[in-house]
Amino acid sequence: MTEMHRPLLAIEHLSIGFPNERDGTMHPVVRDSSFVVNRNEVVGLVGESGSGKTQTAMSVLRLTKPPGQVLHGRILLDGDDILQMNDIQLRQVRGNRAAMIFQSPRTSLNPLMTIGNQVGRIYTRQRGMKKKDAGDATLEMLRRVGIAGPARVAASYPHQLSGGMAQRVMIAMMLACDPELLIADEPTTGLDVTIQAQIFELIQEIQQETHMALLLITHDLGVIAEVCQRVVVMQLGRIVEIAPVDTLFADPVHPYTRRLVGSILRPDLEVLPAAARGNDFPPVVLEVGGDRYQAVSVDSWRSVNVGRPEMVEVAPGHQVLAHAVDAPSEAVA
Amino acid sequence: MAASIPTTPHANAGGESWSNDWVQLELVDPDAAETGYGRKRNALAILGFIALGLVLLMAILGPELAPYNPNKPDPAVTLQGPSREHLMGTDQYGRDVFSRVLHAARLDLRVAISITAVALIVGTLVGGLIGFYGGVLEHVVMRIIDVILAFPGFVLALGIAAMLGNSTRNVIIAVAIAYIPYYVRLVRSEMLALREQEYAAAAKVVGVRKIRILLYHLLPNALPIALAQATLTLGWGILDAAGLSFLGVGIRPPTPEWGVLVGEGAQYINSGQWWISVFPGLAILIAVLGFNLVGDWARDRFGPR
Amino acid sequence: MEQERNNRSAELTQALNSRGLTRRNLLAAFAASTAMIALKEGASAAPYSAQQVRALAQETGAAAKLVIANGQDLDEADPHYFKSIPSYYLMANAYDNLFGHPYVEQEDGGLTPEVDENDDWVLEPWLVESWETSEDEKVLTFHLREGLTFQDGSPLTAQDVKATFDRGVSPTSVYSNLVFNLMTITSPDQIAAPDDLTVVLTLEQPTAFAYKILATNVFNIMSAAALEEHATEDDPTAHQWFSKNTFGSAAYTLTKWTPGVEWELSLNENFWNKDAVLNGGVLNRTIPSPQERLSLLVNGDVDIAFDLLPKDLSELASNPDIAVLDFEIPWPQYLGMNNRIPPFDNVDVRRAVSHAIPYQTIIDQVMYGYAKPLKSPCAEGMPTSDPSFWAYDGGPERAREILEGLGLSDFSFDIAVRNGFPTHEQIAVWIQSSMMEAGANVNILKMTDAEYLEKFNSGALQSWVGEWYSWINDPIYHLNFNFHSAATATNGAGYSNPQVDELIDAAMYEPDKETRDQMSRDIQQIIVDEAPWGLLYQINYVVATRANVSGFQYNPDTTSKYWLVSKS
Amino acid sequence: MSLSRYILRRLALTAITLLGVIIAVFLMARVLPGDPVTVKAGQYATPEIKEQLRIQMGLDKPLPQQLATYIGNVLQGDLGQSTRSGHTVREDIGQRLPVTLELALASLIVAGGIGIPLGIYAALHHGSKRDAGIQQLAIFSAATPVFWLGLVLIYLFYARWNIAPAPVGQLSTNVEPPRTITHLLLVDSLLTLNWTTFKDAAGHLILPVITLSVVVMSPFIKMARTSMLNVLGSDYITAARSLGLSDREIIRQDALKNVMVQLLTVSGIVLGYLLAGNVLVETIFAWPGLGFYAWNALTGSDYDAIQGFVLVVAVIYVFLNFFVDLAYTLIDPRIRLA
Amino acid sequence: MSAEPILAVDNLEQRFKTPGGLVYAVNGVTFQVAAGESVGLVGESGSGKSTIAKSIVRLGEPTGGSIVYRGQDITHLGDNQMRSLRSKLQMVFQDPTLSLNPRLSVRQTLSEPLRLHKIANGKADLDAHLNRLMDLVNLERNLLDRRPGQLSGGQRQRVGIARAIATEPDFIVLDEPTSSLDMSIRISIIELLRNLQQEMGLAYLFISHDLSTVRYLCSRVIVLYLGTIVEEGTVEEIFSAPKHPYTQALLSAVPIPDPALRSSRNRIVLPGETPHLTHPIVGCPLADRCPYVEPSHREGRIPMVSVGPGDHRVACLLYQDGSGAGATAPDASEAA
Repeated sequence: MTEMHRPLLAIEHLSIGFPNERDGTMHPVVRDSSFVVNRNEVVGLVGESGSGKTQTAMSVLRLTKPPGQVLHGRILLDGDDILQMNDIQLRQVRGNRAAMIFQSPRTSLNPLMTIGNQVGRIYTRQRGMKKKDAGDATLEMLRRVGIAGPARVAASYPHQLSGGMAQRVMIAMMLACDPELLIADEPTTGLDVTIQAQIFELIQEIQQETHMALLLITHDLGVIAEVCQRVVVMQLGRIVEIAPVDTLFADPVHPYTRRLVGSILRPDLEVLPAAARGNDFPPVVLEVGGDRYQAVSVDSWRSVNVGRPEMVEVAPGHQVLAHAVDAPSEAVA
Repeated sequence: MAASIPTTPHANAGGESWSNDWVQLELVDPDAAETGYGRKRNALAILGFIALGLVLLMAILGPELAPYNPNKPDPAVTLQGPSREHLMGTDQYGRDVFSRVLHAARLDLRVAISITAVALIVGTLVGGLIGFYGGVLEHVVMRIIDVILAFPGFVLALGIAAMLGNSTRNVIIAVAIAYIPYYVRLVRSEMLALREQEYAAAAKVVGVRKIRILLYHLLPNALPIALAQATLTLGWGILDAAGLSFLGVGIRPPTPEWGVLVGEGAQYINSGQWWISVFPGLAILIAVLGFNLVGDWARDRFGPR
Repeated sequence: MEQERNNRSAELTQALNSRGLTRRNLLAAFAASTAMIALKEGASAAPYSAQQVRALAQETGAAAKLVIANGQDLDEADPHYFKSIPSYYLMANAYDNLFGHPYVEQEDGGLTPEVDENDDWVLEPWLVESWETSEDEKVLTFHLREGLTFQDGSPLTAQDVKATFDRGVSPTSVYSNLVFNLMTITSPDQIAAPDDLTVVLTLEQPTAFAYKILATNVFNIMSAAALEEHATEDDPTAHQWFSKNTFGSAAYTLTKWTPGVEWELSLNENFWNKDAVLNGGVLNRTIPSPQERLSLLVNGDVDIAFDLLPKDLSELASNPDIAVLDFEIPWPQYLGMNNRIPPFDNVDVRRAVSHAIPYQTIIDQVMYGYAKPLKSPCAEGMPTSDPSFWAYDGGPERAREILEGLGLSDFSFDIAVRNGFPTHEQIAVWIQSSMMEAGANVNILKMTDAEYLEKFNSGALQSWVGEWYSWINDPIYHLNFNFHSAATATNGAGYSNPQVDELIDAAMYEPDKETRDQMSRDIQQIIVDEAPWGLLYQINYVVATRANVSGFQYNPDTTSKYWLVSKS
Repeated sequence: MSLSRYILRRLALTAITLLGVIIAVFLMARVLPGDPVTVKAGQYATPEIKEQLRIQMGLDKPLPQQLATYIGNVLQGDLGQSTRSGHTVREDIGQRLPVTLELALASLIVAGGIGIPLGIYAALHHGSKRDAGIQQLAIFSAATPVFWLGLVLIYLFYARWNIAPAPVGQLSTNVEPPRTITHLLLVDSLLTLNWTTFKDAAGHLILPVITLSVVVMSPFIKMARTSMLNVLGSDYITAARSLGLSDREIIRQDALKNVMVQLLTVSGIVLGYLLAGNVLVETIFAWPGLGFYAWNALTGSDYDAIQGFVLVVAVIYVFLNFFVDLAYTLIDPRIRLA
Repeated sequence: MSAEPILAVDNLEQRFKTPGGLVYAVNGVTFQVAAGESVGLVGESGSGKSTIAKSIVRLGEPTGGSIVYRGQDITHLGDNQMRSLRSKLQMVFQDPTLSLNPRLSVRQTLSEPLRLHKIANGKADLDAHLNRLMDLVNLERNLLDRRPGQLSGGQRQRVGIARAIATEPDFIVLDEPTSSLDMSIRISIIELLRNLQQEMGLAYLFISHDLSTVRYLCSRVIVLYLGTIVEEGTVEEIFSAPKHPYTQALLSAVPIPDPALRSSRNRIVLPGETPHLTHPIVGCPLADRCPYVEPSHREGRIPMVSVGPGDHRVACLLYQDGSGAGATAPDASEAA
């Protein structure tokens, strides 16, 4: 089973750019990012707003919206480079081998089409079912994602559904695709806490049932901790750290990750995390010189011209982004 | 909003200003590539600036550049085609079409700007007031606006111009009235949104009076959208004013105005004296083109996102 | 020449407002015209003077339909109410009058009314066969032709004439009743039909214009039976019906009228003089743009086009397919200067403007030669017209001198022109240009009909481009309307000179032709000197036809009997 | 809100607007310079005649009473009488409306038929040279003065090359109009298989239709492009893409319907403009429709005709808006049940 | 709680007319806040917490009940009468991007309340005040002339807080002040709020859907569901021994980032969705989603009962016997 050694998804040196509106220069929003997702693995991609995590996810299905474009890199799905595929090959990947759940379920559904038609067309298209069979399958699938009155929901339009319901429909659509890889982009943002719990429960349940690989994009480390096996941390378009979930929480290396982990508020703890006290954080980079790591503020670091940062393996399966220098300068954070 | 900070759409999506520093840092990155995107927009904007510049030049220097007195008939040279002496030919009175087109620029520009200013100011104030205060006043004004909008713009302007009699001032009033409802509606609906803005509530909580909230906090924020509309009105205003003048209810002939000039030449088109109408019409085209393109550019650049 | 048409419609109304006319005036005018009537009295043989034309057309067997392009539409079809020029044409072709005119052919092929040695247009009997005038010239007796019929074949008798005139004189017929009053008929009692063929009009005063007026369209003969048939309780005079339909005795009936588009004259099968008809009917298209009328004519889509622009006419002259018929008539065009308001209350200012007007430029550049200089308010072709008083050749230089002499070196005035009168506008522009040289600034005010008319009526126009055409070619009649201070509705310039008033009043009664003519010349001299009008030019009546069209005549009331027109 | 309640509410608002329109039109005629009596009476009318006419026309009565009479008349379909044509304004307008409608519909079809595909094509090739070209076309078309374009076309195609028929009306003089069925010449001549008339009518339509459609093409291009771009940029299109649907399927199933909703509004506005606002083009081409009628009425101070025209146009406009809203509501479920 | 309440909300009701009919947003809410106290008001969207906040600062007018501030009934106070009170009764809004006028510089924004309430006189005095405010919220003074667009999210919210404290109020409504901020910034804002409270003796009504933040800032918590209070008590009581099934579910739904603790949690997932408040609440508002529901729970009005030694009270029939732990009552204390 050599295939088992090949990751299901391998992203290599990916850079995605958007043009500056003024002069048309390409502005990278994702740069030189590499990570993998293995079969039956749940990987979390975490970062704050503007970190490029959504763009990374979109690029996997080549959904980068023009005028944005992938500038560089490879995206290998089971060894096939998605970026090199023609339209027909691409359509066989999308909604078949890989599928995606989006951030805002209600706007991700066509407002002028009934739910039944939107789910049903996956069956007619991807599975070649007849219309009637597709209708039956649709109802079945809606029931499976926990929708109480599937027939009523199938006949309604998206604006008639609540956010949680719409997300269930989106999940039903993904399930109908029966993908090997599911990308879920902030699937519970904007939902109430109790509803979020429902949706995560559903996603986890389905993942365990189907053994599909899951790439979960979120800004919430709590969610990551609950759902994922491995975590990829992004900051401002860069992957700064990759680690197994336990390692990440126990032993974060990159200053940014440390700050993230350190700023977690826990309902079970009364004291504020010490790491987070004080003012807003200044941006920080990591320097590596020999085997010493050093967090340096951008302001002081900027004056020293350093080469491009690279991912450094600090432990098996634990990588961190660092700028190589001769000797770490004085610490800041 | 926030037109003041240079941002890329993504780098600043979180609103963290220091993220810009990071991006600037990384801009030395060779990955940053140049593409043609944005060039075409700029090319159109440049075309617009050239057109508008031409018109402005005509408006400012026109009278100096004009080789002849635009209103001085000369029976010796009536209806002559374009030549070295008369670049755009002469009309039925032997007046130099080129000189008349040049002289008209200032008036047309003035008319366009006046129309826009009147519509913008009146419409913004009325729309702002009724949008902010609501109530019976809003209902009454909106019904009146409905009635005004029930008439197609040009027909309305035509009617008003006919009512008021033809003078430059009346053309401006007539066309402006036709445009005011659009501003009222636009600013009103913007105001409906703005008055629900949290910063309006915040100002109220701080103890700011209503009228100050309207004038100091909200109206300035409604202005960009009204100004964006204004860039369109500049072009349409010229077209409408010229159309009215063409029909004879606008600016009085023989005042050199582009619409008047096209109208004066209209009766000679069939017998082949095309130049009397064609050149002033081209001037209108260029002016409107300039306004529209520069307007598009300005909306992209400064307008509300 | 578009403007002509509108103004000719004014001619009708002008006649109605004869407040300057007194009974005494009319008596005098009548005396003057009797000589002319006498010439043709009793002569009733052939209704047509253009026999050769008819013969030609009959030889070729032409019965084709004529297509005519008009600038305006009909306003209505009732002879007692119509106002627009196209309606004149409709009346002239659907209804008959007691009298008509004989024609002579001019060089370009047009037929022009015959004039006598006094420049008076000759009358000929039409529905009447013979007539008598009583000794005191108050009782006019007419003997109708036999065998006259209306379009339904019913006979046209003296009772119809009486019924028509009764209707015309009734106060509800606003316009026609005034025209009747002109000839001192104010009550139906003065109209009698003792038998089927005899009509007797009893005038209160001997009236100079009586016979001339009877040849105009307000005196079309309608059918008594039809008037009765279409009368309703609300509308006892059947105006409703007659405003949209014709029921006459002439060559055509109005069979179709699509407002703004076209109206059609179809042959009246019961025309009492059917042999004379030289075509198969007339389709009148309403084409407001002169350019488009021109195109249609050049392309052969229409046979006759009215009111073409002088420039286009001048270009057509060289087109072998087109005949341009040029009728020289006494039709003055003027720059009206309002004598009541500054600066034109000053006679010297009026004189200065008269000097400054670029007469020849206007005739050349605006009229393209289809006009000639006008040197007296009585145009050439009007009896006693005298150009010798003219003294305004000074040009802008002289005007500047006068104005500077008045201390008015820098002043301005408005010239009003009506919408849709391009030549008026052009005239105004040329005057503007000339006045500029004289040191004065002219604003040209283009106005809608309503604004123009209201301001004209209220005497609020400072100056305007105007024209006046008198149906009745008589200088006293003409001068009375335009320059008598009592003729307030028509004397738009508000000109007032007691001496002129006195002379006009006197001339109205003057039985002696010599004396009367001298009075006319005296008035002309004063008016030219005091310059209430800037005498722009006298216009020609120009009609363009396809070259294969013949028989177009010019009638003194600016109509044409279309049945005499044929196409080969 | 239920659909029927929504419609009733809209209808009530429409009725209020229409009442306002009638009052506005009534007042407009009072403010127009000049006096209707003077126009009717003519240049040399005496005060007596005018007074008589004034009473006849009911203008001696107090303004509110005149307004009441006017509203009463309008509601009965009586728009007064044209002083120029002598016909009732209702007849006149009834005759001209189909003439304008023919030109308007033809222009709408041409402009929409070219503009919408162009706009969609541009959106699908967003950022390309072709997109830029189409955008330029739209910008130029919006900047073209319609009266000027008409003249240029007449000069080129008629005066210079003599390809087009004389720019006068709908038919050549020598061509018989077809039997009236739909009042649209082109359709009627087709229905009656009258080829000569059809060709002639089509020939007369070409230049005015080109003129109008060039000018109204811009909103179609812009709106089709913008709404297509919006739709294409929307989340549900991305979602549909992620499901492996082909662009063609997405455009057909997801995008077009959404774009059409937007274009419906544009079509309504454009049709309103074409029906009412083409005074300029109808004047230039002597097209015997509403706009030309209005123009003649205005210059000739034909008061009832002006009032009638303005009123009819406003009513058409208001109802067009109403029907567009209604159609919008029917197509878009979001509005229906919001 | 023995102190004189600075704010007393009594039986507050709010109904809205919408095209879809009446919405019963707040249904008889009663609570008090003592001077210097910090009370958390917790609930999901639609629980009516923002409506209550708005009523307190007179941005909305309740349809029933009363709000008494320092003994003065302000429920229906007019704009002018309210204006003088506003210097003492302030609010920090949820999203500083929205609650700061984008066209005004920080200086302009902060000067406005200072001038309005005549706190600062003259330019020098104003500058002094502004500088002090900036120091108080840990903002560099050179940011005074920036506009909101040129500030980071955290900085913006600091400006929002500075505006609220400019007039030295004694009561501030905090309407989810951290929910729009990135995680790494939240803590510093909470820290700031906590420090300010201590320094200035402020009373807070802290509105949040996020239980974690409540815990750090508040001494007492009120849990809202569908416009009614379902449970209230001290932070300790609520977090360690939640009684109401809704509170329990809410707490258990918060993801725990510590993998070590994850397994020990007893997760309660409430089925179904938050219903729309288009009908008056009858019986227990949670009845449709509650795993312990009985037919009798769907009738009448559920009274608040005391379930602890202090002020821990819950509106749940499972604790009706007053013992503090009914036979069927779930005990989720092990979740802590």
